[in-house]
Amino acid sequence: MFATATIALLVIMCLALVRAFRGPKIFDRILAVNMFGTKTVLLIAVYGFLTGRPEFLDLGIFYALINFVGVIAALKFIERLEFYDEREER
Amino acid sequence: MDVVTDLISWIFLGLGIFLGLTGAFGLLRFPDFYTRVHAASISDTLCTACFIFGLAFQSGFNLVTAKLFIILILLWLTGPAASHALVRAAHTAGLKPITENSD
Amino acid sequence: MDSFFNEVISGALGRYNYWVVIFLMMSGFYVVIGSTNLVKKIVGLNIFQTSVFILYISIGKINGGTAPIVWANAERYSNPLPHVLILTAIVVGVATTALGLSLIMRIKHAYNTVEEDEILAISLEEDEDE
Amino acid sequence: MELLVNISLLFMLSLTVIAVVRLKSLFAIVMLFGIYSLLSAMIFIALDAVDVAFTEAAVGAGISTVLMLATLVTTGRWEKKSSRSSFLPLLIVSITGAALVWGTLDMPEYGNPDNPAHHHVADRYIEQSPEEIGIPNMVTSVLASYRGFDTLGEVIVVFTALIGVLSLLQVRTPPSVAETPLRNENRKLSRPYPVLQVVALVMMPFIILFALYVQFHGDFGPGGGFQAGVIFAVAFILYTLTYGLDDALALTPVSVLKALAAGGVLIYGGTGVVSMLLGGNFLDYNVLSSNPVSGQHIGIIVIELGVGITVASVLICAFYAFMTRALPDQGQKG
Repeated sequence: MFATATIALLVIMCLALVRAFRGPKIFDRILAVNMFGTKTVLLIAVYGFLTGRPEFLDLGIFYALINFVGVIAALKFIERLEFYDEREER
Repeated sequence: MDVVTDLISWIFLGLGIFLGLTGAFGLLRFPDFYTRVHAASISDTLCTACFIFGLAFQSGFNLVTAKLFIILILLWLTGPAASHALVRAAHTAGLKPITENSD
Repeated sequence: MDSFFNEVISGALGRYNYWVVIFLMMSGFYVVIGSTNLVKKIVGLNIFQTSVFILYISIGKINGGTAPIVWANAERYSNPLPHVLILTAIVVGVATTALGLSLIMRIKHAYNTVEEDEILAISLEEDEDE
Repeated sequence: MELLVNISLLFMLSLTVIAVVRLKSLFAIVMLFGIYSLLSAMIFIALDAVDVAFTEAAVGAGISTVLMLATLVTTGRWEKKSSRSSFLPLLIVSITGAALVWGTLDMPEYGNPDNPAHHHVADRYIEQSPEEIGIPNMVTSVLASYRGFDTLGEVIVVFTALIGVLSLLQVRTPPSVAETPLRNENRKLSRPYPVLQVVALVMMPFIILFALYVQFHGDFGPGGGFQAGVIFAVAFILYTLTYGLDDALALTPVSVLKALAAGGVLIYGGTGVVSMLLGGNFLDYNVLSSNPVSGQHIGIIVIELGVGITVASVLICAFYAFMTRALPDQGQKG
């Protein structure tokens, strides 16, 4: 059962990664990064159960935190850049 | 007893997988940024909860469950806040949603 | 012939992650020497560095081992030595990255660009003026 | 199953790297670098290196990404089209890569317990460190006790990097007390992200509590001074991002941070000197108490504290220096 969940999470991460590559706007990428981070947290939790040693959830707590700070930082700096242009991000 | 908890956690994990995949496909297939936020953030919240509950039923009552619920609370606090900030930043930056007349 | 192929396959299974790591390392290297933007170079350097970390950690992994924290059910533990080396290397890595990035900020202040060839052109001009 | 996880993570890493090479938008590249760090941290977990995963996520996806983003604000977000041909770099990279792959053919197979890397000192660490040092986390005992010299060197490197950053970039002096009421008035008028400010305020105490837990639980689980220092720094980075640099500087003045950064190194080195005065070698914790094992306990807790203080204050201070450049007038803007 944990194996199925792990595979599903890996698929979801791949899909989020595709969105992060394709953009087109910078906000799409940040959204994809955010979702990717959330799924990484879940993957850590599920992987702990899969290997039978689920005591490393401290890492999951920390990943959730770092992911949030990363997204906030990106938004804060984008706001400052005043460089939002209609150019497609490639 | 074991069968019942296994079944419950199966149901939760299955629901979580379904919601996660829905969100990911929405993120990939929807036409513009605002609809993508909608797909990703709403499914994310419930998907996380389903996964955590499914795992919590497997671990029983111990420190691991407590940590799982800390993760859940943290993700519930940060996820919506991040989505809110993201949409607001996009709106301030002048990103227009696709409307009926825009095409 | 069959035994040769078997050997190749088992050899590849035993080394595939070294090869992926080498690919990552070389991509980082390519970014460092191939692009002219200094910030991108720093990103490339970080990618290179992180792939070296992965190489070390994969050398330390033992099949069937578990994390090197005492555990009643453990059969064997993975090798803790590479973990220690890399843990400190990561923190030193961020310190050097911070130093590099602050140098880039000063370069931007002095030359008003962070493209390597433009900086070179400007400093050549300055040399001729003297 | 573990093989599958490992392979798919490596596959995603390769995809990310290819995207980084091809993209021209530096902002997107830095975001992808954040993903790259998270993924490699996930690989470290899959390869049993939980402590390393902790540090890599903290440093790569957290601090490095934030510092790079701050740099981009001052340097611009687009990479110019390079006039250089990409043929020569590609050639050099391919030749080097081919040579390295050729080198791996002689390497022992991945994961085999009989590999030479797993013997000599590693056996001793695994078998004897729980009795000799008395703490379950072997990584911490090797880091803080067996290889204490090395770690002291690393802490000094981190401290030196702070000196370098501060000599290149100045941290802004916060506005004087006389201006403060006006500033607060301004902030009330245009509060940028009230939701984020509330969330950050709720999270701050828990992050700091978590940092303390990681600091002092490092003997028993993944964690230790380096990781806890970074988590402390993350708490203050979150505060700075949501409330502005001036408030953060009022909370943790730079002079205090500088003193703390030096103080952490002093605590570490001082432990070594104390152990010398008590008749042992430099950084020999056995003499710190009548019982060698409890001496090791005391020594490790003290030096991990020194590491944590130094790392936290160095990273916070460097971040303030970057923010001074990146967001120069945030005090007025709110």
